[in-house]
Amino acid sequence: MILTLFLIGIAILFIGSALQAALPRSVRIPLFTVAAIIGLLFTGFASVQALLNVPTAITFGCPFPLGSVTLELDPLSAFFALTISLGGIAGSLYGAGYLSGYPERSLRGHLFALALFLISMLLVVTVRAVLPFLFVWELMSLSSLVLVFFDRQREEVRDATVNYFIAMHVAFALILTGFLLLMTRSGSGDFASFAAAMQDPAFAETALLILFAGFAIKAGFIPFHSWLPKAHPAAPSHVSGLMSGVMIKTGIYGILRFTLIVGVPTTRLAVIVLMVAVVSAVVGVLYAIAQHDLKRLLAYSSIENIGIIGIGIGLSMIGMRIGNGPLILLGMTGALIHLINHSLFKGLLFYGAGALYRATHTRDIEKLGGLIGKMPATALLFIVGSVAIAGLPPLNGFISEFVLYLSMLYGAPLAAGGYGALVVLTAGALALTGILALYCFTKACGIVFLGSPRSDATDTARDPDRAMIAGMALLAVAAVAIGLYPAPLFSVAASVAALYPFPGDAAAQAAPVVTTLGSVSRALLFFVLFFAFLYYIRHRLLAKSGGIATAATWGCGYRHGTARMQYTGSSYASPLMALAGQLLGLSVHREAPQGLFPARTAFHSHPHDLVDSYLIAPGAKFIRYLFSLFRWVQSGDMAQYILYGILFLAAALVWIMGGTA
Amino acid sequence: MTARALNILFLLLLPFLMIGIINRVKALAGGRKGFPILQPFIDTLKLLRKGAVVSRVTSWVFAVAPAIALAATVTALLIAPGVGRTQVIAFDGDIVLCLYLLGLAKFFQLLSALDTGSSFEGMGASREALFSVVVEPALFLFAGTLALASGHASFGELFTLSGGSAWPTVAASAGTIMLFLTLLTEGCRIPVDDPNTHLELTMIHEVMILDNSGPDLAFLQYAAALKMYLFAALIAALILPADIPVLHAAFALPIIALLCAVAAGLVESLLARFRMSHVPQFLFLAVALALITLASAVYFRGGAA
Amino acid sequence: MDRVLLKNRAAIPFDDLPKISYQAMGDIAIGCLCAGLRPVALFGVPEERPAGAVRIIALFADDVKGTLAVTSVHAERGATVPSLTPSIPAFHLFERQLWEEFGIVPQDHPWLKPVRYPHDGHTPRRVEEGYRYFAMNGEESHEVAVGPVHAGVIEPGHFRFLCDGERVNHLEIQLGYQHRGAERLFRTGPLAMKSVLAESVSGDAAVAHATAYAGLVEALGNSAIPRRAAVIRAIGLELERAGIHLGDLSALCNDIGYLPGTQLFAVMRTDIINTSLALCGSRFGRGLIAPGGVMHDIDEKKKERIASTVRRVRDNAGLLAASVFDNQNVLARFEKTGTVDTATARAIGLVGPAGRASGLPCDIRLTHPTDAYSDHPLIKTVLQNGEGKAAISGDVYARAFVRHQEIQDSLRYITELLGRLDAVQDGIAAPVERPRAGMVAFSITEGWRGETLHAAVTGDQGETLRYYIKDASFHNWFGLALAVRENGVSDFPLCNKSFNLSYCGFDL
Amino acid sequence: MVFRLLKARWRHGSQAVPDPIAAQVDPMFRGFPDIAKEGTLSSETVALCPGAALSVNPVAIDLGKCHLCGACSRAANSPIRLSSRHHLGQTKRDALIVTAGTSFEQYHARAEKGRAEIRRLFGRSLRLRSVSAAGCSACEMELNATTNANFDMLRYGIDIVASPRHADAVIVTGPVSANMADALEDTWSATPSPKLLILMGACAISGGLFAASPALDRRFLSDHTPDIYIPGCPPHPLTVVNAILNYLGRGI
Repeated sequence: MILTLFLIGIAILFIGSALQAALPRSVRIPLFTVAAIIGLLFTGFASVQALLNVPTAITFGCPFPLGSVTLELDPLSAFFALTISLGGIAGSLYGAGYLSGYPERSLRGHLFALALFLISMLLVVTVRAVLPFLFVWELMSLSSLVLVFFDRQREEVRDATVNYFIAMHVAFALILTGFLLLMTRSGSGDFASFAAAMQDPAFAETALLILFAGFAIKAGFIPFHSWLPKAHPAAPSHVSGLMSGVMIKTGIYGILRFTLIVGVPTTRLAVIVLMVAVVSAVVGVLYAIAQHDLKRLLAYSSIENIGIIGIGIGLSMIGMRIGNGPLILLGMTGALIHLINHSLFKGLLFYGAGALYRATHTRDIEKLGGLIGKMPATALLFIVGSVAIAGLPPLNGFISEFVLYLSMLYGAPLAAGGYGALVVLTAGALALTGILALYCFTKACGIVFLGSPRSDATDTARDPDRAMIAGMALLAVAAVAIGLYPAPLFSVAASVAALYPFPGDAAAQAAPVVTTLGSVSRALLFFVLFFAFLYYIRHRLLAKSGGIATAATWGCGYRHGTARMQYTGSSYASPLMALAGQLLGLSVHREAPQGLFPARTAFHSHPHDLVDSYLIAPGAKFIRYLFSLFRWVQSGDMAQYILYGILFLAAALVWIMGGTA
Repeated sequence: MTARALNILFLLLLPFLMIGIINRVKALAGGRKGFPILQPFIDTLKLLRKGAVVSRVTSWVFAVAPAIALAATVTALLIAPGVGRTQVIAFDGDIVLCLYLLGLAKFFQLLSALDTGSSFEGMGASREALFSVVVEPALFLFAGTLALASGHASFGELFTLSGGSAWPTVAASAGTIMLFLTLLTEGCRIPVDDPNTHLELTMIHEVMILDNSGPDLAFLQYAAALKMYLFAALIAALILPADIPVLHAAFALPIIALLCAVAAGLVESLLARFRMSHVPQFLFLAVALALITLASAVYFRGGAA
Repeated sequence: MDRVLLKNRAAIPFDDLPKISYQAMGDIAIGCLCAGLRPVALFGVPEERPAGAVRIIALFADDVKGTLAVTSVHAERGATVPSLTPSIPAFHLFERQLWEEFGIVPQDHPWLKPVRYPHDGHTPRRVEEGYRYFAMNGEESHEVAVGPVHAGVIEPGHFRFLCDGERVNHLEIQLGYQHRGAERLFRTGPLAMKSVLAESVSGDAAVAHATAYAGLVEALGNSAIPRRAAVIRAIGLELERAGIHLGDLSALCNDIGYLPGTQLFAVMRTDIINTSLALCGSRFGRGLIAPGGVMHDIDEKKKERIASTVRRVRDNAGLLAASVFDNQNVLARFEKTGTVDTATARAIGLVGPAGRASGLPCDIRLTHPTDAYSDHPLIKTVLQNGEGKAAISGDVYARAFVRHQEIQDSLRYITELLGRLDAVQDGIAAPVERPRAGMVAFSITEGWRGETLHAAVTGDQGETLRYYIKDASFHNWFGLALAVRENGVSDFPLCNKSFNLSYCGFDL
Repeated sequence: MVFRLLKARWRHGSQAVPDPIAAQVDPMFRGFPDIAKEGTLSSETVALCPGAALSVNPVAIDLGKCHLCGACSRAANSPIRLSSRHHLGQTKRDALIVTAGTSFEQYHARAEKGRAEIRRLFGRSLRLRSVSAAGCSACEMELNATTNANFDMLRYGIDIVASPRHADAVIVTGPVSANMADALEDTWSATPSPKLLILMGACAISGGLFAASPALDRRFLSDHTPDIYIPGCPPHPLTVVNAILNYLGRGI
């Protein structure tokens, strides 16, 4: 019954996208948005039902290549389907407002691709066999490719799309090899059959490593992340919100699905996952701080949050290895909660960046400033998103990090020797990531929205229209709600985490944490009330005493202050860059003043991505060199091509003749 | 229950008393009279009855930030272990909420500094942000180590050091030095920052509140004093013996807090400030101490099953 | 003859000045530089005969032979002359001052900007109007504007830093906020009655300016002062020098937050300036010096009081300075901060302790001694720093160490002068003749900050046509702007206090 | 190294002037002018005064313009003699005019206290923001000296702060040059109310030597009535401390 609802949702989405192509331009966007929201409501409702009740499966026949396809909504799939639906609803609502800003575009293809994109993601998390999984996975990649290619007139977008295309297909190749390797043992393409294949730990480890590499490219862990900071800024904001908030989670889904299948992972795999996650978290946020482009900053902060989710998964893997209850349950629950939290506040931040781009037509934060006066709603929502992403109470970001810390605090004493230290070091790394995220988003909010305008790009800025604000407000309200009342989300995530091998009764382990979260909510409520009380006192005091006068910011009595006398983004980050500059490949071009009466002095800095410049670029250069060796083959002379044909036939003939003899 | 009431009483009295004592120690070291010890209380009462001047450039962030900073710091203090390590609000993992509430206070103080659009406040904000990047992980590493050793997860029990081996002395000494360094950094004392310097290019915390006036200034100064008292209370929780009766603890906590103030005063009377670029290296000492505690915890625990 | 040689505190007839072209004066200047002379003054005198004409007077000092060389140039207001600054950077501020006061445009001067916005200048303007600041390319760098009203209790001036993060790329200093039109007031009323005004030119160097002013009036009237008055003037000057240097060391320690140094040096300063109070009724030595001699004698009781204080402070200061300059914590902040190397210092013409800390041998008390300094020459000791080297590294450490050195020298010299008091019993004041007509006179004193010059040109009835004051800060402000480059912006207050320059002495 | 520091500190001892209110200044100090009741002033003596503070019938000295340089007291058969009494602060401009025969006690009694609620607010905690509007740095150094080890007005809760936002009073030194007029105006408007205006030194009160100079712009002082006047050139730190303490009702 539940899956029928799920399929109905998908059908509505598909029909809506098909119909909109036929209708006139004016009706197209509203119709698509309504269809999308209703469809996603259906799938969301279905996944909530699946989470609360027993998981159900449905199998139906398909035309030639796929054979029989089984869709199953077990708690893990349902949780991801719920995330996709929520992100999709906000995204399409915001997308409606954003796309209406492009009257000259026909949008037929774009909306159809958007629908396909959502549908393919929903299917990726529900199919249970190799062939349909690969088919739907490829459909997701291709549809997102079309979406990223929206601003095709910009050269930067075309490069990013090609880069994205290649990265997705390297991932596809890795996943394919992983599946083929597993199918050699299991015989059939069904995921359930892989469990048997994975009894031999060594074989399971190599297969999982390959699959993990493929899914990591999609998720954006550090060594594999190079496409993400190029593709997300290039895509239109509603697409980058969806990609960053939802699509990269399918990579996490792949890792979780196969961790579930394999049962207890080997120690080495668990440590690798944890290390990659820690590196992604810390280095990701360091790169984010160094950026001048707002959307690249948000893209790198997505890598950081994926790293935090990875830390949760890594901890639970290690827990499974050493039979440590809290690590398994709370680690996985923290990761899942952070997954849904991140899709909320990252979507919110990207939509905010989109509204900013729409208003100022620039993404360089050094050109912005003082926008809180002209765009109050966007500013408020962006600050709410920043508080959430920095993991600060009373918003949802804190809840997931709190659960992760709980898993470490409970898990460390139970972990033997080296593992205990590893868990504590991970706690330190998570704290470092949290404080760096605070540093990064005070920079983003402070430089973009506060102070006074740094260039005339902000003159025509004003708040976006209602649909975009509604999309963002929906996410902000969700973030505040989860932050203040996390218990329901926690219990849902705990039920999903209970799927994993747990030494004892998972529910018994999760119950005390719900009461702890209750006391967290009470403490935060006290904080909010005490803040309101203090603000009220401040208001009363100022009313009674000298009152509030306005004057210029205290600039030492100098009347000719300019906007240049404000701190800039790179100056705000420079003390940290002095410490971590080499790690970030920060190239600084500085002309020191020459002589007693200098004519010119200048300063420019640009953060390079070390992985790009030392891993991807040399590889690409080598491949290009390799192919250039065979350029002579393409002489362009028809006679030469015919000659190749003849030579081939002759060789084939000789080979067959040899064969028969 | 009385311990909780005492906690709240100390919350109100001790922070400003600590600042008064630091000023008095510095005055005695300089052979002068200096401020009366209760001067911070008097200043705060005066500031609450004064008007305010707000810059035209600022937005609601500037108006809201002081109240948020004080509310967050007070809530964090209610979570922190007080008299005899009892806490007003206690639950498993409360140390995380306490430190992240301080993070929330810092977030809005940084935003409020950037809101005024003055290069002085931007300078103060970027320095303050950098120092907390080094100090915060050290605190969490230390908390994790205590959890590893004690098996508990609530603030009060975490800081109860027990066990036969040399572990409690190592943890107590390394922890005290680290917390004292954090007290000097977060409380904006020399050698990191000089609170009563009159040079806006060298200040850190002072310059961030250059534009706040009246009640806002009172809130922010009280929040800064509270933070300093928090780390003094943590030192007290670390040092005091595990099974100290509440009555003794009721006297021990203020004495230790005031001793911390005297120590901070003496440090300020003898040391000059570090060059701004060298302060991070000084703060890495805190991280190193946390790592030493972790290593000794693993060593002494012998790796329980 | 293209120049006239004369001694310090001497007057010569205005008409004896040779008249040469501006370019010729430039060649002389280059010649002088090679011979070790340095430019000391360059100012315009409005002439009546061809209305609107200006006579530019240039003064050079020969530190080896102890003589001054003066020449003059005839120019029209608003004329354009080839700028000397590209070849001799020390002229850069003089030429800006000439352009501002008389509109004489120096051709391709690299930094032609207003100096002090005088109300009676060529184009009178309020400060901050029309001042184009040197700017930095790149949006990532920012500017820090430390405006007229500073955080501490100090005079107003605007400092514009071009920074990337914490590093200072360039500092531009714009002054003029303290301009009160002091030179104009010297011209109104009898010249001999201006000692209170002379003390108010720069309050922290009251005795130095009063001595230079009194010497100028005596030179114009060609009258001498009793030798006892000369000794008391020298004692007053050295007391001021020691007091201010102790105050600067205290302030330097305060800027790095080193409490012992701050408090202990400050109390020693109070001891010294209370001795000045006992000597002449003012902590800053105001009312001690007037044309013709001094206003307060030193009787036995005052002599004993000064001697005991000087002995105690000299001992305590030596002990504290030894411990401060040995403290690693303090040295880490002082050394390699705000460095001005010897070549740059000579190019821009640093004077006083700042110049000596960069290795320049400029001290008027030794090179152009007058009054007590010529009768009883000062012997300066060259103290070695920790590593046994003379402290001429040109950084904050060198400037602090030079101050410590000069405190010890001044206090020892005061003790010697007190010993000579019994030998000179010829009274403390002599009558002052009216200034002679048509004369030009220069009077240079070594104030605690460096050479302090007062010059005057008298008309044909003895009235003052032009009164020119040049405080040592006029040379050293540009030194501070150079010293701060490549340093952390948080080290600027330390460099600023190590120079401790006068704003009102520059703005007049 | 530490041993030398401790030795220096030991010799330093405690330097605070025990009671700044009752403390006496060195007799050489030129303070309050005692004018003989029936004395007369010749026109040459009047011309001697650099600040044009002397006036005839009745013989009087305007302490707002007087630089206490003592030139008039040294003139031939002058009725004026400068005592070393240093409590010269006043709250009204015309209270500064000392006519012949006025004793120091009468002059000092004229100094009124601040309004009751101002004294209650700032009685034990007053923060000064110094603005040097073309002061020759003598007043600035004396104002700095009020917070040093000797005079130490911190003991009364009075201190000097960096930002006008934190200040309760603006203390002006120097004759307010035209180039500093705007900055003084901005500093005043940047200070939260209730706030006081204090003028320190003859230049600030009346323009002093530079009163006639066209380079000044004293319009700010005509728009705002100062609360405390501290005469002298420069005023002794004890004069400054006691003037403020009298205003706050804590002096003698």
